[in-house]
Amino acid sequence: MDYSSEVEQRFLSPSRVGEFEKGTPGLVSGEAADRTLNVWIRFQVQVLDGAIRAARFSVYGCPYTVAAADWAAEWLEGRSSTALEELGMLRRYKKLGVPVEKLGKLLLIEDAAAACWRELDGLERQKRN
Amino acid sequence: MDYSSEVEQRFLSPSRVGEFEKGTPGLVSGEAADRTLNVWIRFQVQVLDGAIRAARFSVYGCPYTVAAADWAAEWLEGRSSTALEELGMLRRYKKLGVPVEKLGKLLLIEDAAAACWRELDGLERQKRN
Amino acid sequence: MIKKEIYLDYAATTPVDPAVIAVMIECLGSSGDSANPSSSHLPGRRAKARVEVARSQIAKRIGVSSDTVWFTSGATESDNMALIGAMRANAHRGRHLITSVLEHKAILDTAHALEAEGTEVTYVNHDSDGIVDPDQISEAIRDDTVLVSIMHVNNETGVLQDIAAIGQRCHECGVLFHVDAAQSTGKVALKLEDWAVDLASLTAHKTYGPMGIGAIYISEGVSLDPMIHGGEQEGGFRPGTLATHQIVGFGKAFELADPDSDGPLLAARRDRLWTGLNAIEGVFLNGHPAQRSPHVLNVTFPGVEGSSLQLALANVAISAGSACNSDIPDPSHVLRGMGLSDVLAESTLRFSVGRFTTEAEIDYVVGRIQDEVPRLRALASGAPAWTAS
Amino acid sequence: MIKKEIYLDYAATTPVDPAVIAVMIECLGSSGDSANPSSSHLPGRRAKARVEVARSQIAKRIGVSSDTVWFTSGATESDNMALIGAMRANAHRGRHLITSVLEHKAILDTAHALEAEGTEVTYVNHDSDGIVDPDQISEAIRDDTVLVSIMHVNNETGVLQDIAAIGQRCHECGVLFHVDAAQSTGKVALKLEDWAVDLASLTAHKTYGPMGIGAIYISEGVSLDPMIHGGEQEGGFRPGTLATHQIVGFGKAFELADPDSDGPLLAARRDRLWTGLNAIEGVFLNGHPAQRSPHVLNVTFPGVEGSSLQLALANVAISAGSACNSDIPDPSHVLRGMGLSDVLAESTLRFSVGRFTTEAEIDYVVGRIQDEVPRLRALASGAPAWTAS
Ligand SMILES: Cc1ncc(COP(=O)(O)O)c(C=O)c1O
Ligand SMILES: Cc1ncc(COP(=O)(O)O)c(C=O)c1O
Repeated sequence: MDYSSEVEQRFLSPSRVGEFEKGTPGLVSGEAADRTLNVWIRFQVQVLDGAIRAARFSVYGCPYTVAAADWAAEWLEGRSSTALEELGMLRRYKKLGVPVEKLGKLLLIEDAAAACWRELDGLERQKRN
Repeated sequence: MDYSSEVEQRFLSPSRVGEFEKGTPGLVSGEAADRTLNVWIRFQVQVLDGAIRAARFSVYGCPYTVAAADWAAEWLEGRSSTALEELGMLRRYKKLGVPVEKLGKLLLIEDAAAACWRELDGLERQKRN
Repeated sequence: MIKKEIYLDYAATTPVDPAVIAVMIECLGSSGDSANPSSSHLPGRRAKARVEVARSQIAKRIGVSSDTVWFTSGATESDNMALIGAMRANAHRGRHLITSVLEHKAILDTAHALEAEGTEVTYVNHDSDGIVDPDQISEAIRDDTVLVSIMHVNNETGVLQDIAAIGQRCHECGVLFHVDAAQSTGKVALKLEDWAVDLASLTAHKTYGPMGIGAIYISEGVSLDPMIHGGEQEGGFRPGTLATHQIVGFGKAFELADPDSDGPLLAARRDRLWTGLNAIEGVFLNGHPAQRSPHVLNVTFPGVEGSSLQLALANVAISAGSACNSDIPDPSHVLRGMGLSDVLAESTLRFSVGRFTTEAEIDYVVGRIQDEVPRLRALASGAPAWTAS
Repeated sequence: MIKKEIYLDYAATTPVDPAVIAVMIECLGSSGDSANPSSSHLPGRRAKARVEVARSQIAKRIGVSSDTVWFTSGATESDNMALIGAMRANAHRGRHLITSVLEHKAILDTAHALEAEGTEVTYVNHDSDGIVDPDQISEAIRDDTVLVSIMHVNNETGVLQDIAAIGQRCHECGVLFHVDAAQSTGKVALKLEDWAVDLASLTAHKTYGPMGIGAIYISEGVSLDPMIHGGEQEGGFRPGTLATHQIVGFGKAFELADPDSDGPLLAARRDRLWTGLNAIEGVFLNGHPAQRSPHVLNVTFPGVEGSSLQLALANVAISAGSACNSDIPDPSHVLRGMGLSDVLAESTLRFSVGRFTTEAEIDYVVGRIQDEVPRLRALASGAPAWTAS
């Protein structure tokens, strides 16, 4: 495979891998997996005052998935939490040099983010109730 | 074709090509040809006192035929004229490095010599009568 | 980022040995033996003489006589010729072919093509070590069996089949026996005549010879229909202008390819590599631990996605699955046949060492993998169990 | 005895150009681009990139797009692929094939093999100049005709067929058109796409590239069954490990092979040779005097046996008949087809000049033949008339 240099760099030194320390305020997480595609992804984001302060991820997958997850995590930081609901990164991944046939895998990233959103939404409902 | 050096030498500088001068005493000649084999050969020999004093040949054919004719002409010289009747060179040609599949062509050399013998024989009968 | 490049993919292809390059160059330029070996003129005959020297170098290396070795464009073509040519020429004897599920694609795809034409094919299995039991071949042989085709050294795992035993079984039943020996030469000894092999496929480029030249061994008296027509070259089995420089390089490569000298060196490098990799938690070796060629090491790294491990080791040329399949995302049919899950098959790399592999290279690669595997596993920390089983 | 060697058999094969040797060497050793172009690792991708450069060099030279050129082992294989592959893949359209009696054996023998399988073949004739009339092709085309195969430059006479005109006829009738262009590249311009050619066979070794590598041009949308199976290389048309050094050399050779620059030089040498030979009593040229490639000169020396003339000129590499047939004693089917008797066909030599042919070489050869022909004729003085007619 001929990876773009951005994919290669993000894969070799992803900046937002891992989890936050336990007890960090405002944490939500979500994961998604597809055995047939051989992908698992988990996001953990810190949401304070409706804004995503920081994002972390863990991933089992190909270099594209790793790089795209890293990019998505970076992109999320500083945005409104609604960004989780519909990450809508697919078009951007192409800029990363991800070939079309790999985009299916990257939908899992959207799913994991959406799972974060659902958890956040649940928490907020709880708070409201 | 990979010719033996003897075939090559005899072909490149045959020593007994051509005809004797007209009027040379004791001349007989004979020829043979095979269009399917693409060979024509003519011998002229000088027979004096029942012995072959000298032999000359002309030939249209492959290098083996040329070389073998040259060898046969040389071999004939000094022998009894009966050598013409049955040259019997085929086994010797093999020593010359002639491949088996070419031997058929060389039978024409025997035929040409035999034709000389027949002419000689005819002349001698004439004399006797 | 990439400091140096290390080549551990000798089973895909080998660089050409300098001594081989030298003889090839002698056959290329205006002042070299570059004529057509079929030409009857002097330079043609010189080229032909070199071709015949090469033929005997190759014959000697595989234990057969020179007049049974015919040049082709590589093992793929030879495999096709053997299967298609033998099945066609012996159609009166039957239309049944036996091969194994772990063969190279050149055999499997050809078998499929023959099936489409009406040949019946039995694909024998192997055990979890990748070994085909000779008794299974005996059992599969029927009255209408024409040919058995079993590879010698498997290109993905390095596992070695017992060709002598299978040859004996075929011989006893009067069935033709073809061996794909593309991976064997120079690594393990070949005695094709002693082993009752009727047909064998060879290639130069896995044994420090040039790519694009191979040979087929056709034992005396075996009927084979040619696949390519036109001209009388190679006994009519394989027409086309003989590629002098390629053949001469092939011959030289096989002359040099002595398993008695190369084998122990390869085994030493491979064992050093395995010792290093085996120190990593959870790693395991695929294929029989002892019945194997010294040049291939097929290793699974559970919990690490294969293409990620490959990119993490971008300056190390290794193969996920077989080289020929690298463009294809499907997990290896050989590994799955040996019982690996799709995930584990994808977590597997093939390392193959060669004549030019140094201890320092091995140590560097071991160090890199010892670093990268934990890093990639950490990246996936918390992943479900299926990613590692 | 032999003072120097002169090579005038460029139509049999050419020496490899030094610039081509240089790029080939870059792909052979440990430090070169010697990886398997199908491998996904870095050296594999570098090899692949070089293969693709070569593909486009070749495509450009023949006037087609890169994705229609597939590598094979040479024109013999390409010819087989074209005929067998197209007839098989288009069996639903019919089983009729048209070719000519003056094709290369790679075509004729393949056509015969197809006949044995039930294909009906029409062999069109040519006139005494060796030209196939395009109208004859039109007349031979039937409803069930699948393919027409006509060579571009004849390998024995150098005669050039009107490919554009034949292509148009085939195109109008919706029939596939294959061209054997083995002898054309670098000598005459090729515009395969413009000429409505569907399939073409190429080889590197007649154009200063290496032996053992060729290509098939398969126009977009043409159905062709592969002949060799196994692996996905070359779009599935031709599996087997790609021979990087061979392909790269092929590409470079075709990049250099510019008929606009080479053609006039070849024609000048050939004309000088013909002027010299034509001074010899009775000598005549075979094939059309103008519609011909600049590199071949086919000359009959009546009254001189061909193999004797060849040996007399042992230090000059020339061919009696076509190179590929030199081992075969039968007189050329092409010359007989042009009306020559067996004897005259045997009194015929093919001279072919190349990029490295010098004027001094031509002059030397002319001098030698001017000496040898009279000597050999004298040797046969008194021979019957059939030896010279
Ligand atoms: C076992 C085996 N058979 C056949 C082949 C095909 O050989 P080649 O590349 O010479 O066509 C290979 C390698 O590609 C191989 O490993
Ligand atoms: C017209 C023609 N076609 C086909 C071929 C065969 O080419 P190759 O030697 O590349 O198989 C040749 C030369 O041998 C040729 O001259």
